[in-house]
Amino acid sequence: MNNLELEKKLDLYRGMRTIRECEERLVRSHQRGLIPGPCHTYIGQEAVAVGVCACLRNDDVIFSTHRGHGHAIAKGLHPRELMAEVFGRATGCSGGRGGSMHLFAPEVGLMGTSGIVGPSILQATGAGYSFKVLKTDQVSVAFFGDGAVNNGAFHEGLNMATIWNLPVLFVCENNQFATEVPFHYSSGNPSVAARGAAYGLPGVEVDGNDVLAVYEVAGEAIQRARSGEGPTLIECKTYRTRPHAEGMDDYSYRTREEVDEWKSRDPILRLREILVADNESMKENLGAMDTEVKALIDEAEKFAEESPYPDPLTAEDHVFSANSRKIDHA
Amino acid sequence: MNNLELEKKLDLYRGMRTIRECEERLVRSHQRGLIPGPCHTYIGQEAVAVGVCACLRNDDVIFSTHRGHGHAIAKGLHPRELMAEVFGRATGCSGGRGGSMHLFAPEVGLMGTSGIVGPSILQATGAGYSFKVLKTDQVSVAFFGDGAVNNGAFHEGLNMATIWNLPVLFVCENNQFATEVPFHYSSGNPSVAARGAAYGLPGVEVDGNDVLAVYEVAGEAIQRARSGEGPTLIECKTYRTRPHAEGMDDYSYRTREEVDEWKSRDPILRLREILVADNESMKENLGAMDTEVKALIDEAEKFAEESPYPDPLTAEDHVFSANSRKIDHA
Amino acid sequence: MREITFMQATLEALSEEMAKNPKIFVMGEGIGKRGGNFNTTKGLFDLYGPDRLCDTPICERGFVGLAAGAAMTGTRPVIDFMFADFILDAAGEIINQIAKIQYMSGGRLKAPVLLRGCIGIGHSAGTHHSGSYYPMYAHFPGLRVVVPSNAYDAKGLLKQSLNSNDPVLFLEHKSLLTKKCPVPEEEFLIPFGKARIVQKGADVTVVALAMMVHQTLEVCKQLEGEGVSVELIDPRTVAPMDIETILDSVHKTGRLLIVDETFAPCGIGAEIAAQVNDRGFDDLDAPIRRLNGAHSPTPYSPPLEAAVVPQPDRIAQEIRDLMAE
Amino acid sequence: MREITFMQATLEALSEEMAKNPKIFVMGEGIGKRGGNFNTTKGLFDLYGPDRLCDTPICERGFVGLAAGAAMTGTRPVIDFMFADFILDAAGEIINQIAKIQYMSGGRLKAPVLLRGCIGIGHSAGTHHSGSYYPMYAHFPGLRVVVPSNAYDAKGLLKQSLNSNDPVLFLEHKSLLTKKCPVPEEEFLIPFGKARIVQKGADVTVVALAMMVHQTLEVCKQLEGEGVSVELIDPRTVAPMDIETILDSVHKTGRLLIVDETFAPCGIGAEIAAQVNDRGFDDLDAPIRRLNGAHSPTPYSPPLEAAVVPQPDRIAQEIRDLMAE
Ligand SMILES: Cc1ncc(C[n+]2csc(CCOP(=O)(O)OP(=O)(O)O)c2C)c(N)n1
Ligand SMILES: Cc1ncc(C[n+]2csc(CCOP(=O)(O)OP(=O)(O)O)c2C)c(N)n1
Ligand SMILES: [Mg+2]
Ligand SMILES: [Mg+2]
Repeated sequence: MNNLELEKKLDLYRGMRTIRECEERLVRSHQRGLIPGPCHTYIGQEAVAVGVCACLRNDDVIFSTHRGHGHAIAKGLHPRELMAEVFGRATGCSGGRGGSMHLFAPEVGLMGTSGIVGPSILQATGAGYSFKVLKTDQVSVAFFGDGAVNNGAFHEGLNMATIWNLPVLFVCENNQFATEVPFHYSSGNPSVAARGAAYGLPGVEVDGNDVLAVYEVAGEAIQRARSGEGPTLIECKTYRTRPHAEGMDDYSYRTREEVDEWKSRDPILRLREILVADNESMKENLGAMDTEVKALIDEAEKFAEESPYPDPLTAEDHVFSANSRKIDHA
Repeated sequence: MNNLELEKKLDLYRGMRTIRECEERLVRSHQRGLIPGPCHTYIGQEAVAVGVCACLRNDDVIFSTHRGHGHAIAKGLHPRELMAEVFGRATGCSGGRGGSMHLFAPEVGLMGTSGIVGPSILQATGAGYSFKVLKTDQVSVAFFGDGAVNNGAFHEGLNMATIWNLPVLFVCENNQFATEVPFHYSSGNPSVAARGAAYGLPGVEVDGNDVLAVYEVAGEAIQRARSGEGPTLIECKTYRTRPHAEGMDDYSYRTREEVDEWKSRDPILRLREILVADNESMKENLGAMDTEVKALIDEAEKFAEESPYPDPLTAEDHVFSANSRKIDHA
Repeated sequence: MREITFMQATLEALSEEMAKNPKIFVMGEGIGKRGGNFNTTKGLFDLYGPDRLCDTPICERGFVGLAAGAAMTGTRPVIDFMFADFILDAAGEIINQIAKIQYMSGGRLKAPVLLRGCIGIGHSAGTHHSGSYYPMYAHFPGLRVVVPSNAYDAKGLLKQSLNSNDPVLFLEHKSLLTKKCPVPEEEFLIPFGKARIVQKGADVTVVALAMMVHQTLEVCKQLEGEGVSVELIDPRTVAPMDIETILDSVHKTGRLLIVDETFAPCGIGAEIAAQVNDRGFDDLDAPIRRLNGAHSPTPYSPPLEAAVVPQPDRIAQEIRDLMAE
Repeated sequence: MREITFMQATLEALSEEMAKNPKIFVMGEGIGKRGGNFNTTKGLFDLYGPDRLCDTPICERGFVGLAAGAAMTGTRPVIDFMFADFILDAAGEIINQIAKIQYMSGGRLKAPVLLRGCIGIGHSAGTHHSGSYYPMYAHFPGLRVVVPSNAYDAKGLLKQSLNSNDPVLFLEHKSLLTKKCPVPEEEFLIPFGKARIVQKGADVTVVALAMMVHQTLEVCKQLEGEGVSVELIDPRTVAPMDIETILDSVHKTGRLLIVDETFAPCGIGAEIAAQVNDRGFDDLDAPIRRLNGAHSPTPYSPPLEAAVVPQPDRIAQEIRDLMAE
């Protein structure tokens, strides 16, 4: 992967920095009481979304979870639209109807995040089925946590994708916990990747804090999917370094030391080190990029904060199509 | 297994013969229009129910499916109560409320059959959990078809039983078809037993038409379960030699030759041959037993046919407890 | 006009729409080569191939969840679930995903999923193959719920469903599938939310659904003989519900009975009664009555089964009682 | 009398019953050491150990299905599902198994499963964490459905639930959990199907549930000042529904409004309206009115969220309008 061209690596760096910067701002906003609903950050896991989405075309699609800010931005959602949505503003990507757990931007292939654990797997499988029926070469990705692995949706989705040979990537971000319940407790089998065998599809484990490794593994799987060779299960071993959701306890089920240990494997720092090790002068470039990203997020935050709330009179719009009339005497 | 004492083998023979005789009668009754509802026979698969249940105590429990006559009788339900239920009579094991797919006889450990595919797996897991909480050494068995294997219930049930080390046997009767859809089409993985590995529980494959083999494998697994060593998945390779349900087409998805081939592996004939090979004079004993069984089923059928229908005024009884009053101003 | 069965009518509708729209595909158990447990896709496999008539494993939640993702990405899935009881396993995907995608996304996405299959009590199918569920689905926002009572309506409404941008539950009473009625060969659609006045009458309004339309019709003549003129209304879709047609009728008759095979509590009859009481209060000359199936699981044995479904004589008696109020 | 919160009340009830009955166990996500997302099992893990406070994987269908089998074999499972939205994935196990086992088996088996968790709109939880679902569960036979509005009722009804032989859905409105009220230290149970008259009044009957009891109470004083005397009734359980208490009240007032946060179509208000129209027709001086949350998924943004829930001023206005009828 080290022969990846520098520009691509810098893109990966920028992608991760953008997510991180955006979420650190959301954390502070949450602490200041500016975010009305729950907020699950992706801090520590950025390498997964960025590594995978860097291999996707704009018309490829992703489906994600309650912890979906990173996937949304990595797929191309402007941070402005994310932040406005999390702030509950009309300019948010879901018009303020969704919130942090319900992000939609079909024009960049973000087909949605879900507050319920499981559906992303099935919906991504469904998109894969669409591409088969429509005979396109698009690819679909399901992001989900280790918590979804022992849910029936995992079983049913992976099996269907395999028997119909669908162009789908199943990306499990094994951050070791579902809220506070450890994966090793919930799962009779400690390996997610190994479960691919149960369905007859390839399962690959990768260091989810190494964006270059994720990029490589995802790239191959997407290539396979696009060329009609079927689905792949990828287990990204990673860790969230913030609490499950903002405002929640964090050291009742894991130690500060463990968290600190993982912070030292931060995916952004790691790529930074690689880049700088290759070329000491890179430090400056990266610094400049950090500044750019900061400016982008400054602007996005300002946009979000200054955006209007949706009009209460529109609360019932979009339940049905056809100008949201509830009854169409068509 | 050949050192299994003769008496036990004769019991197995009698058990299989009883189910077969009973169901052949039900087939004829169905053809004569005497059975009001659907009727899925177990013909060809008797070795599984009989082999497994012969290893169980009366206070062990089983949970079964739409194809549950065999399990019910093997666990100790009197054929009278089965036939009366299938005939819709008040004397049936479920008082005529259930029918062929809803058989209950808790006093012999038949905790129910289900018209919906999947629940037997979860409910057996639940019984295993009860036994853990109650600290008894009872064992619970889930019977299910290959059709349930790709259902989320399989995934969730097997995983829970494994992580909590529950005394449960998961007995998959792989008769190769779910209605008319072949297992090799529905499943990314051709082996059910191999899927045990996905959950970290032992998976064993056995010839489901060989009652002695089933008895051996089930006996070991039940021993393991009873002594606290946890669940086992057993895949019994078998075949139903009648249509999915009485009255349905049968040769649109499989050939007459294939069915005939399997008929030649009939589990009852096979045991008979073994017994007779050991001792030629056994023929007479078996003949006598066949006659006994026939008399038993004659009597059962007569009982069923002569039993009264339930009183329509009781149609709403047993929705709730407390004398089925709908509202208990307790 | 030619007469065809309910089953033939829906098969025609589906085949016509599939011929026109290559984005339609059907999924379900045994709906491929076999042509469906209820012949709902008979012959289509040969016409449209395995990708568009896709047999599934038994994983209702899975393939309904799949349909959501497929619909969001440009196809139009038809889920043929055989018995409505089975898709309770997919209730989360229907209620929290399919029904909400349009709203959650601020209108950016649509989920034109058609969920179709059988409902209803009959033939000792037992309690896991007899449920109806339309009140439950009508309760939640975002779903169209269609409950046709005859071949003509079934064809027109299935075609409407396959052209709607909203998710639709299309529920077919088992006992109606082989019933025939005249259905034109020409193309026609029936809009959602438009009731059918099955029979005009002056004395009492009866609203009935699916099989109960026929059971009620059976006693109308007899009642006519007794001097009671029944106006019989079939809402055809329960979400949306065409309350205007019912109100107009009650305005005329002053009396209303709702006959529905499935459970009363929080059911369709309750909703109609509540709306008519609210908006037609001054028109009412008597209490609104509901006649529902028993509030119990469906028993297997024929005499018990008959006891939990409204029978024609019960319907007639309810109407007489209501006339006496 | 001491005052404790709703949460404390249910925790007490559960702990008292667990101490008495070793067959009770609790399952759910994070209900072990963590003590539950809503502190519903706080401290119980240390008292009763891991087998009786069992953390689960995220497999709602699985552990609800497990509960059915456990209940049939002698234990009494409590499923703590956190948000009611999540157990839609288990709807099949609830409606087709747990609710029917007693009936299907001709009374030979019981399924005393307690399914408990949170409902309700508030705090921008978003559309996957705001549902209420009690009308759906009340529709099906075989289930008790409890929707308490305060700590006292919650304790008495939870204890009743843990002593019932029938399956119970016990639904706790998120916004009520930290509300306090007087709760005696002594043991008490509250039977199912017994409404509470929250406030006596003469002019109009208002039936309200859960959070809406408090929203309505808020405007009662104000209306008193305007000369309108409200009788406020909290049914506490929606299955069974105590229609007698409501009928008695309407007999007195002649006017009825049902205020319910969740969806109107085929909802609790519809059922009450239908029954009161039927049995209390002659008592009615005005149409029965319903005030429900909007029939739309729950939006996230605070002003939208507020717009889909009945607010006190809307309630007051509905009552005034009804008085003017
Ligand atoms: C079906 C369902 N059950 C429970 C929850 C509550 N819940 C939200 S996030 C979460 C943990 C998810 O863990 P995991 O999938 O590993 O994702 P992570 O939070 O670690 O990213 C739980 C239990 C839910 N949202 N959906
Ligand atoms: C959840 C559910 N989906 C579909 C059905 C309809 N159905 C009844 S039996 C059956 C096939 C079952 O196949 P399998 O599990 O292999 O059992 P077998 O009939 O072969 O014994 C199907 C699809 C059902 N009963 N339940
Ligand atoms: Mg996790
Ligand atoms: Mg099979």
